[in-house]
Formats: sequence, structure tokens, C-alpha cells
Amino acid sequence: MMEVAASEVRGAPEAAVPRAREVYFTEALQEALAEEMRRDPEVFLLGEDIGVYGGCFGVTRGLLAEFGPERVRDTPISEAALVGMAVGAAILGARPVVEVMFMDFVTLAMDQLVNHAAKFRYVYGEQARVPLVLRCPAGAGRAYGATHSQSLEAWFLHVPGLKVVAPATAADAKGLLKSAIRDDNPVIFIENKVLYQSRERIPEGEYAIPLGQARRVCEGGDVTLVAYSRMAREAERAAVLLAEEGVSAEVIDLRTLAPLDIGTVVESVAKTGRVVLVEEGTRTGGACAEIGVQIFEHAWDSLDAPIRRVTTPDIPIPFAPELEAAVIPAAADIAAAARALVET
Amino acid sequence: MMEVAASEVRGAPEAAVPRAREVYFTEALQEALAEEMRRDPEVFLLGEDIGVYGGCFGVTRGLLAEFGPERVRDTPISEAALVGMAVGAAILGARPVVEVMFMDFVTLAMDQLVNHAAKFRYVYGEQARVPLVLRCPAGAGRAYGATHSQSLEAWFLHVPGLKVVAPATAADAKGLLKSAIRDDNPVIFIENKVLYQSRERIPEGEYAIPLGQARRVCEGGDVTLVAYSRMAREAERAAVLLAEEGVSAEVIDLRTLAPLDIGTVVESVAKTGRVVLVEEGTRTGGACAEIGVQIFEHAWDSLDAPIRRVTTPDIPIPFAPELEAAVIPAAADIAAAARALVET
Amino acid sequence: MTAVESYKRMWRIRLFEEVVDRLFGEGVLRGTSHLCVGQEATAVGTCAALRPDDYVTSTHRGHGHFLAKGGDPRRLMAELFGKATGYSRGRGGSQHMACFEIGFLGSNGITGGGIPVATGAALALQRRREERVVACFFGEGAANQGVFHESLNMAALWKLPAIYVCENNLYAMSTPVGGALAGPGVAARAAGYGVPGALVDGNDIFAVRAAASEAAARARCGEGPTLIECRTYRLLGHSRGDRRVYRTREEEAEWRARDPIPRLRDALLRSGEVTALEAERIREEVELEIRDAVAFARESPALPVEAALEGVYA
Amino acid sequence: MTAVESYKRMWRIRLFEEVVDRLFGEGVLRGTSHLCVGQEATAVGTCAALRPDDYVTSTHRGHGHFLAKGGDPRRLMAELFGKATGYSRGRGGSQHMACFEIGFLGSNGITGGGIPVATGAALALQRRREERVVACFFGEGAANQGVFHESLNMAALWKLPAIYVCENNLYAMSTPVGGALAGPGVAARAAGYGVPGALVDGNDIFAVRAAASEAAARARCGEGPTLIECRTYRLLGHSRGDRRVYRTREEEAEWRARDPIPRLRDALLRSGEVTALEAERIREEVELEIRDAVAFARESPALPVEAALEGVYA
Ligand SMILES: Cc1ncc(C[n+]2csc(CCOP(=O)(O)OP(=O)(O)O)c2C)c(N)n1
Ligand SMILES: Cc1ncc(C[n+]2csc(CCOP(=O)(O)OP(=O)(O)O)c2C)c(N)n1
Ligand SMILES: [Mg+2]
Ligand SMILES: [Mg+2]
Repeated sequence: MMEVAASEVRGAPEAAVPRAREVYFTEALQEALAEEMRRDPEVFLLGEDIGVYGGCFGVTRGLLAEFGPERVRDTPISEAALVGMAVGAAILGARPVVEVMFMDFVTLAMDQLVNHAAKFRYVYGEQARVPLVLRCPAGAGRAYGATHSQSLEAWFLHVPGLKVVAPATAADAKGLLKSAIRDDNPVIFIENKVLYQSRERIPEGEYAIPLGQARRVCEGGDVTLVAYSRMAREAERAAVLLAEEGVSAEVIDLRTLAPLDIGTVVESVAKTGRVVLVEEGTRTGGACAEIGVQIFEHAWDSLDAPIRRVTTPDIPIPFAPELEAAVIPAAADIAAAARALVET
Repeated sequence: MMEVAASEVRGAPEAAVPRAREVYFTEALQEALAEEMRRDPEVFLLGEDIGVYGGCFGVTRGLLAEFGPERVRDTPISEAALVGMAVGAAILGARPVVEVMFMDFVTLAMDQLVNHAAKFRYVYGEQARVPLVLRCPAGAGRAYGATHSQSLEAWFLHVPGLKVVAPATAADAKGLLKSAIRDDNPVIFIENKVLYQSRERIPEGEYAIPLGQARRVCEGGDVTLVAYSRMAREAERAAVLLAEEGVSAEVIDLRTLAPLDIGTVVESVAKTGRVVLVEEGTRTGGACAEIGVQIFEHAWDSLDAPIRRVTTPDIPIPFAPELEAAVIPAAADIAAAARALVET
Repeated sequence: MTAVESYKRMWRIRLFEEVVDRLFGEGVLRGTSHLCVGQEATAVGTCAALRPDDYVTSTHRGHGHFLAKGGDPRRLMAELFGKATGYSRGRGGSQHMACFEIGFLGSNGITGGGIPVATGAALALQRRREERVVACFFGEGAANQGVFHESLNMAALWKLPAIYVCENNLYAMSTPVGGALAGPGVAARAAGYGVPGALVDGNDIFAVRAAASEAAARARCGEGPTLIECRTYRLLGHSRGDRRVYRTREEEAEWRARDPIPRLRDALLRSGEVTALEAERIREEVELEIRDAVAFARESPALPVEAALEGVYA
Repeated sequence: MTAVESYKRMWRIRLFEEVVDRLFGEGVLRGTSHLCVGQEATAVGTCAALRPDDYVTSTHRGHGHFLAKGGDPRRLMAELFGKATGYSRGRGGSQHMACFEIGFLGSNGITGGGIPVATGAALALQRRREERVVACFFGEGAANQGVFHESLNMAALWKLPAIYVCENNLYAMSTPVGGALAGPGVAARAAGYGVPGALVDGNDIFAVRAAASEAAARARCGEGPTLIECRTYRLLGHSRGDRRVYRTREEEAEWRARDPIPRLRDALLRSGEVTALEAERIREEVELEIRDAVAFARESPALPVEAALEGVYA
């Protein structure tokens, strides 16, 4: 995993930028949770094994000691009611942050997310606010198999009322999680499981990054690479590979999928005329379909070639580590797609 | 609702075409169920109030009398386990057809659909077959409100292992449901609730329509209108409106979304150079995003203008009949989009 | 809430529902709605045991719960008419309306959907050490949904201030309770969670109120949830267009004879709380109220389409 | 299955799991797996009560169930190695492997996910009037999932030939049973559905077998499902990397003293079914088997990537 200098983090308050320190991605999330819990007593955590165990991936480690079992609440294995309870608590003014152990298990909570959390505000004539965050460890790369490796965010783009956030860096993870917790709407917060292990610099001090602003990771003139979450890091590596061949790639990390900062993408495409869209989810009906169509809708005249999508093929994620590695997009795949585009 | 002559039904065996009779859309489905149940004792029905009540929309009316309560099985209100049971029965060779009363309630069964039905074949090394059909009454137009009016098919395009079928005519409904039941994979079968009430001609005798073949509803040279389910009928009406203005529209009814017959669409676009995509679901992340991107991927050179999408805006479906009517796409909206395209 | 006020609310529900039924028949109202005629004692008896600042969650069959909790029939009716003055501004309709101010956390189109929502609301109250409770209405059909089990388990585990009020009206749509619910009944499921389960005559408002009062007292002092099964009957069809082929007219007649409203009136007459004339006057007052509600709804403006496009996000 | 064969299978599970644990530690195996060391009596006791053509569904902790039902350790191990010779051709891994031929309907990565699948399989058998049964394994943690309740209700309602075998190993990951399961226990939940519920010592293979035999007999003659709660203990961590901070080493030692394998051996020695030497020989045979399984897995080819792209649809 590559490192990103904190100074590249757009949205971090200027004052905070000069000083930075190295933390794991998981620690950045932990800091966001702890800071928001200190700031607002209505923020509390719900999830399976988030207390003494610290969560399946250690994100909530240490929080039980500071905040106690009422604010770091271990729950039974009951994903549907768990999310429903978060909705019920949220409409009475609490700000629950739910950890679903693997994003694959949101399948069990879809009704409460889609028919309750996302709709309450609208259907109850704007009386309700539903400030809840659903933290979703997502993605493949750890040989956990088909039910523990999915990237299902595309579904949630298709649910009016939800926001979808998917950070690629530790700095963003912290700043975006803080904004997600402060947001008065239900937010699906996607944490890539491979990123958890990366150690990166983040700004010192208090900062939040607004939802809905993409990050230009690096500038380039030949082709635009659009990605989010772990794939933004792969795109960044692809840009390095391409640079070695003399191809100048601009990398856009979307950061949030809903709201989608299509403006930043269109701006880049106006310059490069060529786009590769990258996502870890399976191809058909994925987030890149929507992003692609929006590019066509907004930047038709700028495009010099059709968009290319680099995604996982339409299969369940295979277990065998080599097979898994072969089907998940990597920098080389992205670079190859960009190269092919530039050559046309 | 307009009528379609049975002779326009592609895929119906030639011999069956000459004779036709008028039935309600619901009756066409009923015939398909009854015929398949007579043909194969492993076919049976599971759902809430499908027996003596005949299903919320009357589709299973009369089947209890012929097939008895073991094959037309009323169930408790337990959507998650219901679909899971269908999976369990299917892997032992049964062919369950489940009615979920409203498509909105598939949210409760997503885990069994996505992590079980869709994946079993692949993850169990091809030992399993999961021949189940999930019949989903979908769509708005009856003032049932936000939790009883959704069109959620786009999610299922993003689930490798599922097929998605969405007929627009009674003739197709019958022929496609028969194919869905005979298919060895889990099939999401979308039945638009407004179409239920339409009375149309269908071919006499035994016929099945293969999954994965779009239907060219009418030919035209200026613009292609691509739709499915109820929206294919609106597109057809839009073509009539356009014809009055001298615009010649070709209408493609996709019939099935997975597999997607992109070939027929591309062929049409090659001729017209302009496309309007229509869907009843909400805009962002909808099925038209995928269809749109595929058109760009396969027919970039043919396009004379950017694609237009006509969809429901990104809101929960409002209850008030006038508001509902205002937000669901209609022929006039489709015609307007096509007109704007042709004028560019 | 006094018994006389309860009586009035029961009539308010009854006459509201009867008018709604008529307006549907006339094609004035559209969509669908689920009427609770015959079940008034459950709704009102439960709410009579609550304080005004307690909460309830409701179901698809929610008009009665809403009115019992103090909902304004004008704004309810306006919602059914799809008007901007309705509780949900016409966006929600019968199955999606709420008034948080009076503690009505919403009707709900998803069978069983309100159960975890109520449970979470109870958690929010417990966290703030408030002495308020949440009553969660649901049908016996909804008791077969997974979230019922998950929610009851968590409420029991954490001793949440929730009251689970099952309105067992013997049918879920066309399905008789025995055709869908295995075992001795809904209340009997409580024991598996270490929760008290009570079975009461849901058409006897005093029985319902007593059970709910006890449950509320338990909940308020931190002893956790109670499950109350109220046996009752919906006298009309499940929803519009239900021809009731799944039950006999005789059975309906039997239950009509146990109508909770005359039962309460007789009790009030016996106890001297009202005279026959006063009872009649209450009914007449409510009749005017409902007539007024219909007029209000009719005359109210529709929501402009632009406003239907807004309000998704806070 | 004879008691001696049961003994052998328990060793097969134990040694298989211990080797898997070692191979994970060495970094040879990747991903994750959940080992059932200490719980062998539940798996084998249940399968000993079944006929070869009966079915079982399993969980994330499925190696033991698979081997108990007659799975081939070579193909199981090959699956953990991600090889083409594995039961799922390397596509599934530990949590997603099955062998329909021997009635093993699959391990399952979704906690509770197998419960409705087992119930549906039982429905398929009932429809064909076959005298076969389905045993459904799940943990006490899974008993809090909604589908458990929904499935048990339907199985009871329709008298399906299913046996629900809850392996209550006192923890769900780090969560002690008392921290997640309200009420007197899993078996106590059966009464709410009118189903017999039995609580047995899950480390006593004879107790498990007896309960499962009774349940199977009931199921076969159309009397419906039984819920069996087996109290047992997982002696190792939940999965790789679990430092077991949520329980004490003393508690673990207590349960190690109740290890089901020596318990069975002692019983067999007492009854004279085996001599000490024979018992030792059984263990040695299994040791060779497992060594052979590892060699087989190591030497097996990987699935070509092209084959990983296929097989989604029938
Ligand atoms: C999840 C879900 N499944 C099914 C339905 C359709 N439905 C609406 S009401 C109803 C019956 C509910 O029965 P019960 O809970 O007993 O309440 P009652 O209608 O008797 O008041 C059904 C099946 C629904 N709205 N939501
Ligand atoms: C739906 C779902 N939620 C959570 C998990 C993560 N998880 C895997 S095993 C487990 C604990 C299961 O406990 P139990 O059912 O008691 O089985 P045990 O592990 O003790 O054998 C959890 C929470 C999962 N795999 N699936
Ligand atoms: Mg009922
Ligand atoms: Mg356990």
C-alpha cells in the first residue's frame, strides 16, 4: 500500500495539516469514534463483539474501557433487529454507530435500511431524522471466501435516503467517519478490510472531511482514473506504473458515492478525454455503471474514447488465495486498461 | 394499456401463433403455473395467502383447488426463512415458486437470495442446482405508498448467480414464467402490478419463451427506446405519440435483464444512433445505468448523441395518487426525451 | 385517561374507520387501508395505560393506534386524502404516518417492521435514564417474523422499557392463526426469553388497560419488557376488496356480539360514570368531529409536485 | 454407526483440526477457519443417530460435521489448501463446502444461514414421502437470528422431518451465552413452538446419540421436529488470532478435563468394546490418514483461473 502525504488531504483544515503522525487505518477510525463519543453523549456503538474483543478487526479496541458497556454495546447475532433498533434509537435523537461484522451481512438488514432508515424522513413528512452510521468492513483479499468478501455498495446508490462513504486513506477514514457520525441521515460507511492493515500519516488534531467532495490524488493529462476505497490506492499505483511508460494519469478518489462529486470527475475528463473506472465489486450493475453513465451525461463532448471499466468479474469471490488475487482488480489491470485507452 | 398481437411475440412456437385468446395478465401467469405444475410434480408454490385467498393479486386463484394445500402452500409471514426454505428444497431437486407479496419485501430475504441461492452452485463446486423462482409483484401506480411500490430489480443485476426476468405483456409473462420455472437457476421474476389488470391476447397451446431474448416491439429509424416491464408499454405508447410528430421510434422490450440481450439493443442503436432508456425504478444506480454503459461499451461509434434516461426521480414513492403519477415515467416523458434527442 | 375519554376515543376510531371504508367504496380515497373496526379496545386500552409522553409504534393497521394516542382525526384524514395538511404531507399515506410530538412513532407498511424500531426507541430512553416507555403494537401474523424474536431477545437481555402488544385478531390477511403460528400462542413465546407473557381479552378495555399498566410499571422501574397477547377480531376485511372467503359469517356475528364499544358503554352505565344520554352525546360529538375531519381533508390543498421531490435528506 | 467407528471419527476430527491449526500457524493455510476441538461428540453423536442417506446442514465451524457425516479428509484438506481436488474445487474454502452425495448439504459462512436451508430440505423430503431426515447444526449464537425462529415455527407447523441441533459451546466469538441469549436457554425456546426441546451434555456422545435417535424416530414417523441443545465447549479460539481475552484459562482447563474423546475411550474400555491397544491403534490409523490428507492436498493441482470464472450458472 502506498503512502499519501497528509498535505494531499483536501478538506482537512489548513491549520491541522502541517503536523501529522503515523497510525494504522483501524486506529484512525478508532480515533474518530472516540472523539465523536467524547463530543456527543448521544453517540454510541452497537455491534457483535465490539467490546472486549474490540471488533472482528480491532477497530473498537480500547473503547469499552473508556466508554463502558452501555456505549460500546455487544449484541446478539441479530443483524436485522440491530439495524432496526438503531433506527428506533436514532429517531429519538440518539446517534448509533453500528458495526456489521462483514458487509456481506447487510443482506440481513436490508429491510430496516431500505424500508425504514432511508424512508422515514420522507414518508413521515420530515418529522424524523435518522442519524445512524452503518460501518461495513468490505472487500476481498484475505481469502475469507464468498460470504465474507463482497463489495455491495452499488445497491445503496439505488436507495434514495442513504449516503455512502468509502475512504481510501487513513486520514480520510478519520475525517469522513466524523462527518458521517455528525450527519443527520443514515450513512453506509465502507471500510476496506485490506486497507485496515496499512499504516499512514494523518493530520494532528480535530478535523472532519465533508461528505460529497472527491479528492484529486494526482494530476495528469492523458487519462483519468476514477476509483474509491481500496481501488483508489490501486489506481494510484497504476498511475506510477503508467508514469514510467510516459503516460500521465490523473487519479480521482471519489471518497463518497452518495452524494457523488461528479463535478470533479467531469472537470478531469474535460482535460484528459479518457476515463478508466475502477471498482472492487462485481461488474454488472456496479457503482461504475452509474458513474459511467453520469460521465456520458455530463461530459459527452469531452470524451475521446469510450469509458473502460475495471472490476471484479461477475462471480462470487473464490476462496483460493491465488484465484481471489487473480479476479480482484490490481494496479496492473488498471494500467493495462489505461494504456489500451490511450493507444486508441 | 395497448394491445400487442400475439404474432408479434417472438419465441412463441410458430404453430401456436395463429390462434390466440384474450386473458388478463394475471391469468396468463396462472396458466403458466398450472401447466408447469401439471408437467412436473416437483414444482410447488410457497407464499403468503396464495391458497384460498389466491394471492394478494389473484395470480394463484384456483390453483389450491386443483393442486391441494401441499403444492399451494400458505406460509407464515416469514420472508427470510421462506426463501431459505425454497433454497433448501431446491438443492434436493424440488422446484419451488415463491410469491413474495410485494417486491419491497425481498429486502427481508436478501441474505438467502444473495449469500445462499445465488452462490451455492459456485461455492459448492457445481454440485448444487438451485431452481427456484421468486415472483415479485413490483412497481407503483396504485397509491400503495413507499413500501409497496418499489422496483428494485437493479440490485439483482449486481448479484452473479441470479437471473432477472421482467415481462411487459401477458403473452410474454406466460412464456417467460414457464422458462423461469424450468431454469435450473434462481430467477427473480418481476410482475408489474399495473400490468396485472390488462387484458391481452396470448397464443393458444403450449409455449415457452427463452430467457435472454429481447423483443423488438416496433421498428423505427430515428431513435431507439429501450425498456422492460410496464415501461415497455409506456415506450410503445410513446412511439405512437412520436409517430404522430413524424419521429420514427424503434422500441425494444428487454424482457430479461439477466441475461441481458445487449446485442438486440446494439443492433438497433447502430441504425438509429440515439437511445432513450426507461425504467420505473429510481434513477441513480438503476438498471439503465448498466444498460447505458454497455451501450457505450458496445456501440460507442454508433451513437450520435448521449443517452437519455427516463426514470423515477431519487425519492421514495409518494402516496398521494397525483404525486405518484407525477413522478413515475409515462409515455409523454419518454416521448419528450426522445424528441429532445432527435432535435440535437 | 379516564374511562369516559377512552369511550370517546373508541368511538372516534370506529366512526373514523367507518367513514374511511365508505370513502374507499365511493372511490374518493385511493390506494389501500386496513381498518381496525372491532379492535378498538386494544388500542385504547393500551394507550390508556400510558402517559402522554410515552411512545407507541404501530402497524399497517394503524389508524386506531394513532387516534388512541391522541392523533388529530383531521390530519389523519387529510393524509388518507393525500393532502399537504396530512401528518405526512400526503407523502406517506395510511401505512406511513407519524406524529412524534404526541409520541406516535409511526404506522408501518412492513409486517413486523415496527418491532425493532420500538425496541431501539426503548433503548434510547433507557440510555437517557428517562422513565418513559414504548408500546409496540403488532399482529399475531407479525409474531412469525424473525425481528420479533430478535427484538424480544434483546429487550429481555437489556431490560428495555418496552411493551410488546400483540393484537391477535385470529387472522393475518386470510391466514388463520392456527395455520401460521405453531405452538400454544404468542404469549407462550415470552417464556423462552424469560419475559412475562400475558393473554388477555382484547375486547375488554379494562383487561387490556390492566395488563398494559402492569407492564408499563415494570418497564418504568427497570424490570424490562412484557409481552401481552390481546385476543380480538377485525370485523371488516383485511383491506379493500377482501371478500372474506376464509371465514364464516357466523364467526363474524359471534364476534360482533362481543363488540368492545357497547361492552364499555354498558360498564360505564352500570358504574354510573355516564348516563345513556351522555353516552349518546359522546357518540354524536365524535360524529361531528369526523364529519369535520372529512371536510378539512377535502378542502385541504394537495402537496405541490416540487415538494414531493424534496425532503429525502435532512 | 458403531461406538468404535464413532470413536474413530472423533479422532479424525480432532487430528484434522489440530493439523489445520498448525498449518495456519505456519502460514501454509490462508484465510480463516473455525475449529471444533472439544465439540466432537456433538457432531459424531448426531451423525451416529442418522442413516447414511439422511442429510445434515452445517455452519462456519463445519469440519467436524463434515467428517462425522463421512467426509473424506483428503478432499476436505484439499479444499482448505484451495486446490482443485477439494470438495468445492478451491472456490469455497472452509465455510463453503459440501458433498451432497453423502448427505452433507454444506458448511455455511452466514451465522444461522443453514437453518432455513435445512428446513426447506426437510420439506422436500416430506413432499416425496421419503423417510429421511435432516439434522441442522447451529451454534447458540445463531439461535438469536430471526431465521431460527421463523424456521422452527414452520417446521413445527408442518411437522417437518428436521432435527435442530444447537451446539451451545457457551460463546459466540467473544460473547458469552448469557450476554446474548435471554431466558433459560436455547432448548427452552422449543416450547413456544410446541416442539420438544432437550438439553443434553454435548460432550457425552451417548447422550447426544440418544437424543438425536429419539428425534430422528419422531421425525421419520411424521411427528415433526425436535430441538436439541448440546452443552459443549470449543477448546481453541473462535478463529485464527483469537487471544481468548473473554474467558479464563481455568475455565478452559475445566472443560479440557471433560474432553469427549477420552470419555468415550474410557467407556469403550469399560464395556470391553476395545482394548487400550486397539484404541491406540485407531488413533494411529487416523494420524496416518490425516498425514496422507495433507500430502494429498499439498500435491493436488490448483484450479486454473479460467475455471474460477465459470460455474456460476447451471
Ligand atoms: C414484510 C411484509 N410481509 C407481508 C406483508 C403483507 N401484509 C400486510 S398485512 C399482512 C397480515 C398481517 O397480519 P397480522 O400481523 O396478524 O396483522 P393484522 O393484519 O391481522 O392486523 C400481510 C401479510 C407486509 N406488509 N409486509
Ligand atoms: C450473519 C453473520 N453474522 C455474524 C457472523 C460472524 N460470526 C461468525 S461465527 C460467529 C459466532 C457464532 O456463534 P455460534 O453460533 O455460537 O457458533 P460458534 O462459533 O460458537 O460455533 C459470528 C458472530 C457471520 N458469519 N454471519
Ligand atoms: Mg392478525
Ligand atoms: Mg457458540
